[in-house]
Amino acid sequence: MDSPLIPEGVKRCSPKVFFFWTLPWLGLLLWGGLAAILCLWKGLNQTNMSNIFAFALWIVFDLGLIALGAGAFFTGFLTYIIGKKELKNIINAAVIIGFICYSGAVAMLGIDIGQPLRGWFIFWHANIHSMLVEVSFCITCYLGVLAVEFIPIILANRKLQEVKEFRLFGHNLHEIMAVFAATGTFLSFFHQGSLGGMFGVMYARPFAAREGFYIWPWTFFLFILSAIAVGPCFTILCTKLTEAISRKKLVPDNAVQLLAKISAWLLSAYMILKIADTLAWIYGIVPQEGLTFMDFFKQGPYGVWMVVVEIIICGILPAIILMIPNARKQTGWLITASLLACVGIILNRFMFIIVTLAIPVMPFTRFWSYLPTWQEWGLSLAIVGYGILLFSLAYRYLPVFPKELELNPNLETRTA
Amino acid sequence: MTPFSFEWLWNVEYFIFFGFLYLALTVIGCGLVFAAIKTALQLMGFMRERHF
Amino acid sequence: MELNRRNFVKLLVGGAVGIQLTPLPWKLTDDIAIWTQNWPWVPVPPAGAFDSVKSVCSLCPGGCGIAVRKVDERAVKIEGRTDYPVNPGGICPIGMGGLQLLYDKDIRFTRPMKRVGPRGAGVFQDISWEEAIGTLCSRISDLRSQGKPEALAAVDGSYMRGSTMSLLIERLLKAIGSPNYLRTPSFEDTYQMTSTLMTGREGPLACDLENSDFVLSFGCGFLEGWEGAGRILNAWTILRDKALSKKAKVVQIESRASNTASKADLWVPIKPQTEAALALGISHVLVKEGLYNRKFVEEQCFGFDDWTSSDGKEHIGFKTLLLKKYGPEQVAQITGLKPSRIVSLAVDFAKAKAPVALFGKEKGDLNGSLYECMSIMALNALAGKLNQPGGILISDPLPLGILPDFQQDPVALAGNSKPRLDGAGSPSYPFTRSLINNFADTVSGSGDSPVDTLMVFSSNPAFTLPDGGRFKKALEKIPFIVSFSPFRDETAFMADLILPNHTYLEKMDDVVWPAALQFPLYGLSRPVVKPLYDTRHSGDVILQIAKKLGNTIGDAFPWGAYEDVLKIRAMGLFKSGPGLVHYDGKTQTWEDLQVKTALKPDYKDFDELWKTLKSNGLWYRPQYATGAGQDPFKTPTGRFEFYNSRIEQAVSGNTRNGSREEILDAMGIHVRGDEVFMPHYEKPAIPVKSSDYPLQLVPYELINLATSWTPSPPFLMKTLYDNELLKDTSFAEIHPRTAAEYHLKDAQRVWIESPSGKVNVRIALFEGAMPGMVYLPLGLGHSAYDEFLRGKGSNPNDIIHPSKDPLSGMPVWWNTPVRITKA
Amino acid sequence: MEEEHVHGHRFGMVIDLDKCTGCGTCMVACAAENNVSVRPDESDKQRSITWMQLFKISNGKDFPDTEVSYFPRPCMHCNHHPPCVSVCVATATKLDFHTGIVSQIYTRCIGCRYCQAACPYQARYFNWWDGYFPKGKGLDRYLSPEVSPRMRGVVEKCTFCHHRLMRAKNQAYAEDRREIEEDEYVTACAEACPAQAITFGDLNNPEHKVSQLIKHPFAFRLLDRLGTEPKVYYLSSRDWIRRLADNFLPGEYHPVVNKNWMEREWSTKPGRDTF
Repeated sequence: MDSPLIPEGVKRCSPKVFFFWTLPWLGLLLWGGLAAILCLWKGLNQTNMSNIFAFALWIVFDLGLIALGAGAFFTGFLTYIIGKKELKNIINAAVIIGFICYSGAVAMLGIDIGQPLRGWFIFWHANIHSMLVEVSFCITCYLGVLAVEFIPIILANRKLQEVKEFRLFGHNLHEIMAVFAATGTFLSFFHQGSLGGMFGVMYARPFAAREGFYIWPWTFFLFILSAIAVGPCFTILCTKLTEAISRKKLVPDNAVQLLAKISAWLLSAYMILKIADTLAWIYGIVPQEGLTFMDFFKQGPYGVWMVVVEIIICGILPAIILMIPNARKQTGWLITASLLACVGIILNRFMFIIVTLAIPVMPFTRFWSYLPTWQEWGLSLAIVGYGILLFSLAYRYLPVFPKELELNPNLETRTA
Repeated sequence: MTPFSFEWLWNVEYFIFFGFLYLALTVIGCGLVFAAIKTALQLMGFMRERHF
Repeated sequence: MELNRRNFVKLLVGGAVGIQLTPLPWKLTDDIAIWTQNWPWVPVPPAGAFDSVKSVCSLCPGGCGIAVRKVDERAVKIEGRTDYPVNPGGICPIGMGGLQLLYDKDIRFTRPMKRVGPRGAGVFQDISWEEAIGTLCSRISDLRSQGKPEALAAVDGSYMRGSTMSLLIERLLKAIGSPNYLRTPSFEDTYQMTSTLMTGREGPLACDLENSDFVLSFGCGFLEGWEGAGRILNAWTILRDKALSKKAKVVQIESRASNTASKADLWVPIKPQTEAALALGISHVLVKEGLYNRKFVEEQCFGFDDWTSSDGKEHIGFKTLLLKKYGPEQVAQITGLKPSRIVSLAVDFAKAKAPVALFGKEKGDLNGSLYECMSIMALNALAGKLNQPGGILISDPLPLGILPDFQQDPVALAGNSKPRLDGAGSPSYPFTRSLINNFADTVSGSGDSPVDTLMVFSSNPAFTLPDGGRFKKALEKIPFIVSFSPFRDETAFMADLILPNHTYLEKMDDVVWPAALQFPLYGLSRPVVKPLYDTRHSGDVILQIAKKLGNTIGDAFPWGAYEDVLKIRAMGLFKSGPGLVHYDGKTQTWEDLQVKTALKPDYKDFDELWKTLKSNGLWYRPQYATGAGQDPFKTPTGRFEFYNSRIEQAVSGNTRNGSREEILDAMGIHVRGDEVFMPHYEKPAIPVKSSDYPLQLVPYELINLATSWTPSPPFLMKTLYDNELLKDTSFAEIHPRTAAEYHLKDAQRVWIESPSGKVNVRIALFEGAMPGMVYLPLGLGHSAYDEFLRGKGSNPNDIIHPSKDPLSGMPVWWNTPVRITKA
Repeated sequence: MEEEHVHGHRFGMVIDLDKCTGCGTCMVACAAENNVSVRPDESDKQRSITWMQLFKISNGKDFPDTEVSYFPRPCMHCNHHPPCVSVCVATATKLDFHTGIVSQIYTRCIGCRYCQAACPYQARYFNWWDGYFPKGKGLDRYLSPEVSPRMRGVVEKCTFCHHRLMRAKNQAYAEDRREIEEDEYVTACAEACPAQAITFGDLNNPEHKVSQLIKHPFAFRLLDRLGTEPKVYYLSSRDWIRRLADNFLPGEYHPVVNKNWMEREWSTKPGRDTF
């Protein structure tokens, strides 16, 4: 019944099946919606955040999303600026994923602040020395850019194409996509960095504090690098997942392989710098403040193992896998590696947020533990639900994967 | 954000920061306007649309 | 164009876009933000004219000067007075939070009420003052007409004996014809007995801490609120300054690493209840090494050396007693100290120029042990430091005006001749004026309550008495209870009639000689704000009751208002000699103890004194004017008595009631012979530890928690740590090793069980706790008041299993055998 | 901006830990002075608001050598590049270069809590709830008009009783004076302390007691090594306390050994150690 909306000639599951598929995600959205209303109405006492854990699950989710969403701007950058034509086949997916991540992140931030209705003070009364201001500005602007990049994809919908105005507008936007890609790249570069800066500049928190270059602590650059290294991995994961679910090939291998190769190199570069930075921190800043690396892990569940997992298992290992052509050509390895990389970056963000706050700085203060409430989980998972929902809709009604037809000819002919 | 909010300072930091910000916004804005105008012109037939 | 779907959509989209171009969205965003900045439910304190009213705090015996900052008619902050000789600017946390006791409506009675719900539920119904007073009066008249006025009893918790309120309450009972005037026990009682027995002087405890250079504290919680923080903490600071320059030392003798113990220069942990032994042990060393003050002992003391009485009977002297029974090794056995430590303490004490040995458990809100107090007093005497700089100053009570005598009618005479229900003053407890714990036992012991009507004034015995809930049981038996408490406290909840008093910030009342202050001082609080509700000053209410009862009772109270009575009292001060009603905040009132300089009063006549007293709340006679009361001791022997003739008389004067053995047993005294009449160490009546109850419960007090009859201001809950109170559970401090013995982990829920009952608490591991002891904080576990205090923590008083203190008969609350079981 | 230095006044505090008895009057005075509301459950220490907070510390030794002490902790009003100021997104907290006081504008704060994350002293408190003032209970009747009660969702902290400075200044101006005297401006906690453990004054004014006290060899600051330059100083004669004030690598901590000074007057630790 919704067949007129479905792109020319491709096969999609029946509306009924699609409806049932959306139910669980709608459920998550409902849960999150309830949580959001509670938090806005009763205040943040609905969460388990505290004066010790000023940042908590939501911020971890935000930073994770933004890091993983980096695939969008970077793929865009490669496609339109560097001119990697083969990536045109995956750019749409990348953009949509980016849009999902960023819109989700911004929505969460809106709930996370104590006075959402004053949120715009960040812009109006901006304190330009605050990394968080840089983040806010860039994220909002970049969300705009993503929207702009998303528009032509939406307008490419079969029904909308019939409207001349839309067709033309979409087409014209698409023609100058390079401009937006460039702006997006610029903006992303800064907010990804500033997110890292946010923690590096907390010089009174030895666990996060980092030296830096001019006003930017090294974390600034590490976050950019890690984001552009792992972003593509996430894009790959998503497409592979879609392929798995829709049981057909959607993206030509050369595109995926190219992305994989690039992030292999970037990941390796990141790892080298990350290790250097960690060492510099352990032997530079930490002792300066009268601490040893091990002191950080005296109390609580956190331990050195986290660092090991982050750097070796979720960093070096995937880098090597992706580096070896034969390895990354095998879907199994490719997915494993991408998955590890994504886990690694989230672990990295987790440590910078939660562990930093959990470790007491004053020697006589004690370690506090933190567990999220159902409200916090609800809102976080709602973003996941929202993402899956939006991507499914896009996949169903928009020509997200240009090569879908020619990659699955026999399949399509059967269901014309 | 603007010279009208009172914590605004006429110093180099502000120029750099907001300079870049407004540059980005302008670029985005111009892009959209360009696309819009072009579409309009094509619709009115002042401009030939490439068929594809 | 017709309105089809397409156009409609166009319209919507166009509209949406269009509105963005108007200022509307921006204006809205701004307005919403402004709204969040002025949320209607966020209170906006009304501004007004600022003012500061001087008064005196009467929340504890400390009697600090307070200045209340006001905005128009609202009191907004309590601050310490710098022009008050007790506390130079500082006050304690409880006094600082006092405004909540005034304004938190839910912890107060706002008008007279009668009980409608079951006892303890706190369900009352408003009534008029006329009805309230009428009900009480008719009740009293009935008792009198039935010829049993003694069935009326009163509990009085006002901190100072001799405060005007106490006088009126006692007077009312006397006029009606009941001897049953009861007071809640305080350390002052123990001290006054000690002082009366050994020196014959009845003045309150006065010690010259500021000038002392060696403070040997037998468990005084200086930093836990001992005798009122305002002055004591200031004295403490002076001692700290001296300590840094090695000019003073504070030694804290206590079983637990309390604040005082930690901050003192030396902490001497000894087994609880063995302080007397240690004091005598130190005395032993002084005597043995000849470090004591020979001159003083020979010229002014009685019973030091062995002596022969007029009947030719040989008596051993205090000296012999000390040498025989209290050698360092023997004392080490009892206290668990090293003999060397006992010797070194003695030497330090003797070497000091102005040493003082002090008694008083924790805050001093509760009584101490008489023989222990006497032993420590004896130590001061041996060092010859009574009435010396830095020492304990023996004095007479404030020379307040005495109320005229009055006629008692036959009913009253008959009633007053009946024996007291608590047996205070009887042969068994010859020196004690009130024994509320005995009272409780008598009431709950006898078939139907000998008390028909009980009046409760400024006290909350149902919560504060360390009696394992005995008084609460007694209350249940008493047919009619009248509470004069301003607060909705546990005892008031048991009452049938509520005649609420003003809170301390709404009334004029006196503070008679702040606890332990060196020099005589009379404080007068004033109404800082007009009474908020329909409450009445209990002083006035008593006058009204008397008037209503009429006849001799009415005649006994010829005054129009309570203020008139206060005026009579003040007149006494005026007549007693020169004094001051102003303090400049600079001169050290406690200096120059030696030189007695003449004092020129800063008031012309009584009217000026009275006017200033009411506005400035202060009359005092600084130390330099008092000098160290040099007049002789007023004991039967005219000397300081190591061998106490009064006890001797009390015991031998009463042989007809049975053998001396029986008498001594009745008095709870275990030693025999001359030792009975001298300071000595009494073994605990009930075994400290047994197989059933292997541990020992020691209640302790926190300076930031009210343990007396007033509620703790909610602010104080911020100052409690979450290993003192977590949600609704309080904690028992025990040593990690003891915890390990019973396989208890930190913060684990347990039952602490004594023969009297059990409480549910959590475990707090504390290295500073003496192994084998269980420490519970007093002041938590209220079942009354409001959400800030109700149901928060447990009250150790509920499980304290009190034995009787020898001779005084007062409750021994610092030693209860307990066991811990996992909950 | 951070490069700029505090000139004019530099108000600061010296807290003598030997004198501090841990009574908590400072906490109560602070809450009462600054309209901090009390919630029914204040035992949730992660969320209860105490601008002035007493940290209880112990020397960790076993009975009978145990010793406890207290660290009263107001806002440190860091003098150099306060960690919280530069991170605040909405310019809601500022270092006043004329007084050295770190301010907090509640109506400007959006509650992002970045400042809390940046502050190593746990000196900043978020309003997780609206103030607790039930209708008709009367808890709002003692609120001071000099300090505005905060709304839910914003961060608050010790302001060195800034309104008292205003009060003193107005007084001075009324009397046609330009400068205020040392005793005219004192924070509520310093004023209330019954042990006079807290001294408050202008660190830039050599006349003021504080600027003399901080020269004392027993003087130290919390987490000095981080370089936040707190304007709150502590005094303690106890080594174990001074060691707890900062992080030290083995061998880094040096007890106060200023022989001449001590021979003149002091011992490393009074009393206790001389027994």
